[in-house]
Amino acid sequence: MTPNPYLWLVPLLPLAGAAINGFFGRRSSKKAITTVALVFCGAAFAMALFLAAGFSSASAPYYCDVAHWLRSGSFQVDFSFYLDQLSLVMLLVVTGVGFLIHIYSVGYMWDDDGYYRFMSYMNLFMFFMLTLVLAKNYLVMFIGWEGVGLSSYLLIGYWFTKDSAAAAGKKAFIVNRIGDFGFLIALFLMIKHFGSLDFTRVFAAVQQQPTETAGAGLLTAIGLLLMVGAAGKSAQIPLYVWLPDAMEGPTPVSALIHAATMVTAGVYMVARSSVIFDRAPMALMVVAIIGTLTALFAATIGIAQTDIKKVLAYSTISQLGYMFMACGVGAFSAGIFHLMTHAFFKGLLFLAAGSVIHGVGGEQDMRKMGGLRLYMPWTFLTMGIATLAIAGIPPFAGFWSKDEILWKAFGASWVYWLIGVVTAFITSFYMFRLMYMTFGGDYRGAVVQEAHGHDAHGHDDHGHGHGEPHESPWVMLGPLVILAVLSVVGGFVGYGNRFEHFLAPVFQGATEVAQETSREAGDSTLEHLLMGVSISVAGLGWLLAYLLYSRRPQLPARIAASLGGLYRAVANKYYIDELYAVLFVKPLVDGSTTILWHGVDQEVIDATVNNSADAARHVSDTVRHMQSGNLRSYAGWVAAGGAVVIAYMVWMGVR
Amino acid sequence: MVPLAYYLLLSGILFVCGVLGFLIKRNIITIFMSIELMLNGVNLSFVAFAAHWHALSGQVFVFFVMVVAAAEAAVGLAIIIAVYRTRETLNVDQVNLLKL
Amino acid sequence: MGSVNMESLGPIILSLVTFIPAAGGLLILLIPRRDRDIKVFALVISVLAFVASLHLPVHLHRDPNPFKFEIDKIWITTPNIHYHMGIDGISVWLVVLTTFLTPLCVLISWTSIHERVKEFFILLLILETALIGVFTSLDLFLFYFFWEATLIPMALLIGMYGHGRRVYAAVKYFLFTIIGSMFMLAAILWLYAKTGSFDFVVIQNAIRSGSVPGFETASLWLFLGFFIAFAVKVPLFPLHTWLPDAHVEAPTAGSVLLAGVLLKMGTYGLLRFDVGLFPEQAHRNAPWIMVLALIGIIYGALVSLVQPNMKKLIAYSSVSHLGFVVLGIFSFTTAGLNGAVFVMLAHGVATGGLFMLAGILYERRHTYEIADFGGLATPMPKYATFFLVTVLASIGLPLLNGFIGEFLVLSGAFQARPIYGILAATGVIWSACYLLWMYQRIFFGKVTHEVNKALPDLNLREKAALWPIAVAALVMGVAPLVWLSAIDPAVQAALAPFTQLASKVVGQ
Amino acid sequence: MMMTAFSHSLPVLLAQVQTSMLPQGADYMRILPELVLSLFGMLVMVVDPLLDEESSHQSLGTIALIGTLVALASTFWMAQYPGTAFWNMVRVEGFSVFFHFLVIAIAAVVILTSYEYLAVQRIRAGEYYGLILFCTVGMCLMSSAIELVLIFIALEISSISTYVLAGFRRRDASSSESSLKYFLLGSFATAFFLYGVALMFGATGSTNIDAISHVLHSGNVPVLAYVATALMFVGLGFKVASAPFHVWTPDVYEGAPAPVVGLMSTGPKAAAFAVLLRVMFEANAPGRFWLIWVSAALSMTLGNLGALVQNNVKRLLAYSSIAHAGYLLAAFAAQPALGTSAAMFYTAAYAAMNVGAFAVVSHFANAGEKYVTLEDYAGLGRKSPVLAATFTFFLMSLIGIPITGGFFAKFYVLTAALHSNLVGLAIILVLNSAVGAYYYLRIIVMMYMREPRGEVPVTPVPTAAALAIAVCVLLTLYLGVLPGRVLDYASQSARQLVSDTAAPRASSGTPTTEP
Amino acid sequence: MLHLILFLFFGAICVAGAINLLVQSHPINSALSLIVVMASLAAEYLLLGAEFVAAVQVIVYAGAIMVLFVITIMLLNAGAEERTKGSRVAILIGIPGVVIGAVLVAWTLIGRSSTTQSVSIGALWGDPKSIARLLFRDFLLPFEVTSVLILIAIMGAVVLASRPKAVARGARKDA
Repeated sequence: MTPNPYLWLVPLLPLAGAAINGFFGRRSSKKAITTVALVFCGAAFAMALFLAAGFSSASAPYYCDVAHWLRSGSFQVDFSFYLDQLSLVMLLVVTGVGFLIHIYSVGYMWDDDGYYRFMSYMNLFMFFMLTLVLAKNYLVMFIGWEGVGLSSYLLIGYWFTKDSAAAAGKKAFIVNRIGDFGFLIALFLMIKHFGSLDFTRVFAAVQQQPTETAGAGLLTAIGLLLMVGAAGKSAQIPLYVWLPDAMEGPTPVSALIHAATMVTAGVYMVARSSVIFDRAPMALMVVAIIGTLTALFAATIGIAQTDIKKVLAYSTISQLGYMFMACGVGAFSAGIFHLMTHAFFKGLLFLAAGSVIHGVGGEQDMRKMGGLRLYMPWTFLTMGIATLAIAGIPPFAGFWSKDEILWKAFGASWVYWLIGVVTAFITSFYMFRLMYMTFGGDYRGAVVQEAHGHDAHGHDDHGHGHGEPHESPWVMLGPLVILAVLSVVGGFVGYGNRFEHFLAPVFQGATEVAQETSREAGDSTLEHLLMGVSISVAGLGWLLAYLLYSRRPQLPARIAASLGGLYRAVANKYYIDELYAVLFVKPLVDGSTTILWHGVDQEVIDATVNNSADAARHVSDTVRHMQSGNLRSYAGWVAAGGAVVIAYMVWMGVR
Repeated sequence: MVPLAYYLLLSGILFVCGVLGFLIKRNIITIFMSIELMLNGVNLSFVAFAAHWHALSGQVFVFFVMVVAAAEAAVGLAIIIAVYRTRETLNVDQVNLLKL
Repeated sequence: MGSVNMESLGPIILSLVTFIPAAGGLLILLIPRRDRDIKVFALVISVLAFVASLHLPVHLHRDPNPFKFEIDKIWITTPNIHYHMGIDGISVWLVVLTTFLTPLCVLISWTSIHERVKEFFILLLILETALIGVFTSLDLFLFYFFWEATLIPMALLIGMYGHGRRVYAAVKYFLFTIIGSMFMLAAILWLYAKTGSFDFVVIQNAIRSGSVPGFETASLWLFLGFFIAFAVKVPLFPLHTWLPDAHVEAPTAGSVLLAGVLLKMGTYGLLRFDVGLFPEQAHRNAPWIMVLALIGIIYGALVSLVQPNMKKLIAYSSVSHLGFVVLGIFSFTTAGLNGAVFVMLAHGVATGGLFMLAGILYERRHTYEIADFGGLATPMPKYATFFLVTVLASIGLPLLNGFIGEFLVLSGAFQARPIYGILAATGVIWSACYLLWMYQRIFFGKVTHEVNKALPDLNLREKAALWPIAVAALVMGVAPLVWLSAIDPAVQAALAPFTQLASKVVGQ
Repeated sequence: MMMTAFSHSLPVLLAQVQTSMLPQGADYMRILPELVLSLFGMLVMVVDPLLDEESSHQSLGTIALIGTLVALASTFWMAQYPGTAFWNMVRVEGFSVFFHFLVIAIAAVVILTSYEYLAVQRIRAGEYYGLILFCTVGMCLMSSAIELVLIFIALEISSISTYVLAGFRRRDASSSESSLKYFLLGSFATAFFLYGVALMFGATGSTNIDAISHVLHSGNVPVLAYVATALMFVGLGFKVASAPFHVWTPDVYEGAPAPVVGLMSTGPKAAAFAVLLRVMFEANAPGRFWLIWVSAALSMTLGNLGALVQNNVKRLLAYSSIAHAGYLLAAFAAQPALGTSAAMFYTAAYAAMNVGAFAVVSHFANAGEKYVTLEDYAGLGRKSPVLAATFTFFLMSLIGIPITGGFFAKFYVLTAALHSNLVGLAIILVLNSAVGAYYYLRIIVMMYMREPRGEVPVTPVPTAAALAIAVCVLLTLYLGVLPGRVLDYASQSARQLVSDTAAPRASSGTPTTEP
Repeated sequence: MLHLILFLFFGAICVAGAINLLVQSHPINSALSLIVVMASLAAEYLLLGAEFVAAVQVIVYAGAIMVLFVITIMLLNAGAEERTKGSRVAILIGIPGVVIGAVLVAWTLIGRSSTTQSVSIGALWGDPKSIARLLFRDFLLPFEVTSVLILIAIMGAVVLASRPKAVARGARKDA
């Protein structure tokens, strides 16, 4: 443990940028806003590079205690930061990709009214994401965790006048909160049993515990609950529903938050808690199963989507599933590796998609695109690279990381591997489908458009009413190109298990497990064989996409028609949203209204109160009628009362 | 020799007659007379007990009660006259403006 | 402030803080009916009280006694009533919360109250004194006196300056609370009859040393007597139905003080008196009380979810939040109690802020119906921002004040009874649901009503009232230690009997 | 015992005549307030025909007021001469001084509130003030008399004058009806009381409280004494308006002139309570506990329930006075010393707030008592803030909100009850005060939360009435903030009273039988 | 024996008078019955030896009070009373109450040993001097206070019975 006094600066720089833009942005020029946003974000990136330069595995982890945060009895939480190999990787990815997307945003959002707001939110997001990544204890991590949720909420609902955007933002926040609920309970378990939330202390305590092989115990519970949190943040089954809707946000947001960084926080958190998961095999298995299922499930939905961003969104979910699968089989470093490469190529995909949307004037429906390779060659080129990367075509980045995962998965169980491979095939298919639909063939969109005629995405391209598609400015293409380069070369960091070795100190326990499994799994021949399989399924996917969407573009519709209900189910995302609405939302709202509010509150409690008041009034009325106004009646009461009194007293006297 | 209880009983009967009169009579003046009857009953008790205790004070009490009764009669009849002026009736059942 | 000065202030500062507002209120009586003068004067007085009250936390640590700034004078000899005041780490912040919110209430009422202005501010200031008095009294009688003294001004504020069914609401509020407090009075008098004292410390010692005759049999009833009074005030399910009505009809300042401080009287009372005097009963009855608190948390949230009226929604959310406080108190864990006290403060700031914001909107549109709004973020961006910050604080976002308390409470409850902690933690989800939904319906989307398009954004006065809320929410979230370091020792002291109880249970 | 004096031989008697045939100066000192009040009453009567009827209101009222003030002063003087006077007829002690002071003060305030009322209603001032002064004489005597016959006569003085006062609005049918009802039922009840006195005389051979107390203390209490107590309780219960003998109250209060109601709901009631205290505690009436317990519980419940739906403020306050009689009776069920002091304090506090409330009501009622319904009070807070505020204050006191005398009154009663382990009664009391809060609140709600009705005029409060209201506010406040002195005095005199019971004084000439 | 016969005789007249008071519907008849009761009571007083009381009874009661009653009846020209059914309470609750109370009181009066002792006829131990001594010494205060009572009665009677004249006096201030 080495103190490093600069760590806290990394998250704080973007916060300063956010604050300046938030408070003064409204009255500042766009140039000034841009400068502030980029300088502070860039400074964070520079800091990260500086930290990386000085990083040495020997003296890691670094830490930095800034201040006490809260204390209750012996329980204490500090604002403290922590840098080890894992957080370094995350730090670089977040600041790097984040900075690139910031630059891109300048071009993309320049004409938007709320430009300052957007930049401020982006910086705020950087702050929270970096806090999450650099946290030294779970509670500071939770700050980031919730904070990125907030930023995500703000950014998804950025175009708040659009009802769908506002609803999507809220949905994202609430679904994330469900995950946070699990996270919180996990924290409470740690507090209860370990008395601390500090990583080092918790992990030290956990390491005292035996591995819970026999059944579910404390660590399994913690692990599962953490996984609930991770599933919320990283859009895994069953909490993935918010991510596709989150595409309502501006595209840079989708790239940054909903592809490259925030959604991977769950993976990061699971990897960070590897010590816990190691001793809870059952929890680990659940992670793997959820990851695998999500990967396949989301991929199938991706096939039938026509919205370019929705395809990418389901793709993201699917890829996140891969990462969880990796973590689930104990290959944390493989998961993180994929996380990194995914950040490059998925960020690139989104940015390129944004460029496309920007270029065609806000249109997101791929059926109205086509032939864009001619109009926007740079976008086509970079997006092509990203597609190759995600499809797992060697030597692009995605191939290496995905292959690593599949290999490790095979070591755990062939089922994971098989599903992984199928998913890889589907991935390749829908990604190339996207490419062909967007860039192949002829342009199918309406060439002449009203300047402001596209209501649905009115803000996306404010002031960009064009006759025909056009290439984006260089401020946007620049980041695309850089990311494309990274998507090409990014995979080589993992060459020869270098990445794994680098992270090894973090996953000490875990790597042992993984190595064991790989040793069991056999020799490198098998590894190469499996590699060949995955390459070939990727190729097959490409081929199929080529056949269906380039050679015989009328075929998909016919297939869809012949599949009937199945296709409709897939196209409608298996009606999961509707199912949730029927199962949870509607009963909750209706139940609260009719049973709790009108029922219990008004009909039972208030009615009881009012009825007793009425009853009192009724009795009062009866009492009133003692006062008939008739003198003789009054005398009657007096006489009768006197008789009672006398009777009592006589009884008392005789007794 | 008459037992004291006889006198007391007589006084009790008078008192009860007074109470009953109050309850059943409708004419205000008669009701007032019933009260006088009750007081008379009490007076008899006083005198009887005075005889029993050989205490003359019991007789003095009767004197005071009579004075009070006289005062009450004066005021009471004045009130009855006042009521009759405003209501034109002596039926107690019809004097029931104030109720509930 | 020099230390010499401080020494001389010591014994009277509490009385000063308590009675400055009421004295100011009486002075207002003498001011001629010029509304502006009255408002300015009320503002000055309330700010003065706030400044004076800041002395308390600043110098709190100097006093080694469990109760600081103690003053104990004989008020009435028979019965043995003392003017006994003192604060500890718990009450000090509630006092400051009161003095903090009152100037904001004055600001927020500046233009919304335009008739019977004089009476309004007199009532407000008297109410402030009564509220502070509740938190500073250490004599049960004095406590009861201030407790009741809050009743009439608040009922009048609701009934005179409220809207719609204000009379019904005021009467309901009044009756609910007075019926509850009558039971407390009976319990207080029983204690007095048996111990010959109203002094909290004396009675506490007498109970602890077991020198109160007949206490064993009566303690449950005494506990319940206090409990009913406090539970009505909190309000705990199912005694909560007065709250939504009172809030909806109350004027903004009334709502702010009602939610911000008045409800805390209940939870403070539970902590100081119910738990402080009858630890064993509290311990024994904790399970069902915690269940009620849990019901309150979830039920309040769910009902809140479907409210069409902004204020009613916030009101039910108070039911939910106060459920956390009760849960924390009856978890009898350090974290739970710390959290409970912190939630009280945080809720005071956040919900007070929400009511202020609702009031600002009401002033412009004269409605609280959520359906009458929509898309307000376009005409009123600053307002929307303040609203969002307050909503987030209320939701319990880390780094804002709501989180700290909620986290500690939940952690405490979880330590005590995991299942309760888990159920209560669902409140985290619910609060996001109802508040964000409300926020969406009010601010997002297109402006649906023509009138709303021209709504003016916040003016300087309103901003002046809202900034302190926002800053407080942030500072409390980032640096909760300022508060917790005072609260923690007091909480530890309050918990002392329970550690003994626990060991007793273990010993058995 | 003095009755036994008659068995002495004549010479001895004659010797006694020589020495004590005439009352001494101190004897007169011990009835000084009564003398002063009677003299001023006669003065009013004498001056009345000399004055023009228009102008007589003010001057006669002032004479009466001076009379009460002088009487108040003479009460202090009287207090310097503790002891019995007129051959054991009256006794000056803390208890009687307390009630003297109380009833005379009530009379003074009521006189102040009557100034305006008489002028507006054209009521004959001479008889009015004279009757009030004489009524006060009766009330004073009730509190100091220790002889049942004198108590009876004093009771009749105060009763008959209030019967007449109730009928003073002679043009109004309801006033004379009120008078008639009060008179007939009052006489009816008095007859019961008198029968009780007779039976008590029969049972103990004496009508002197001390003597009775002594007999009853000696054990072996005859059944007759129980019946006597029952009958006396009927009579006194009627006077203090406790259930089930309360039925007359609302009708009479509604019809009687408002200031008179202020008087009769406090003064004669306080005096009757004093008598009840003497009979119950000092005379040590047997078997009183459950009697009082039930009556107290019944009174407060019926009173409060009856008041809930009333729309006439006077009638509402009548029911409220029944309820308060119930609260007060609860003190009687407690231990003697505690209960007596609590009851004494209660009468004082109740007097202060209720006279004040009726002062407001009688001012607001205006000519012909037109404005007495709840609706008429709508918006009073806007039209006349001060009047409304003071009325609110009195109502708060009646509810029992702290810093008012009403709070401490209820408080002491509750304390006394709990001290005596009367938990059940205490709970009934508590519940009742909660219910009671509702109807007082209705008035407050009307005044502050309803829009004013245009046609109800609010005349400016004349000085006298303002003074009266101010005095009541101050007294209520004083009793609410610094109740210590009054309570100390009350508990001191209560202890005296009760210890007398425990050990009959040596002056009665009989050896103590108590161990 | 003579004593008993006399007692029973006058007692019977007394009770008969009382019952007649209740039965008669015209107030004047009731008043006359009451006079009968009073007269026979005076006789009973004499039997008990209370001659002073007997005398006062005749003078004050029969002489003064009853005259007042009769005059009032005449003045108001009261007729026979109407048999209105005004009060169920008085009949259903009051009368049973009275009966029960009466029985209980009677039972206590008879059943006690202290009251069964006999009194002798006309014992005449109350000589005027003793009575005067009581009245003007021991009961001086009540005696004097009675004057206040009578004063009040006079005032009250004057106020209430006099015809209100203010109505004719023109408009009131507030009108």
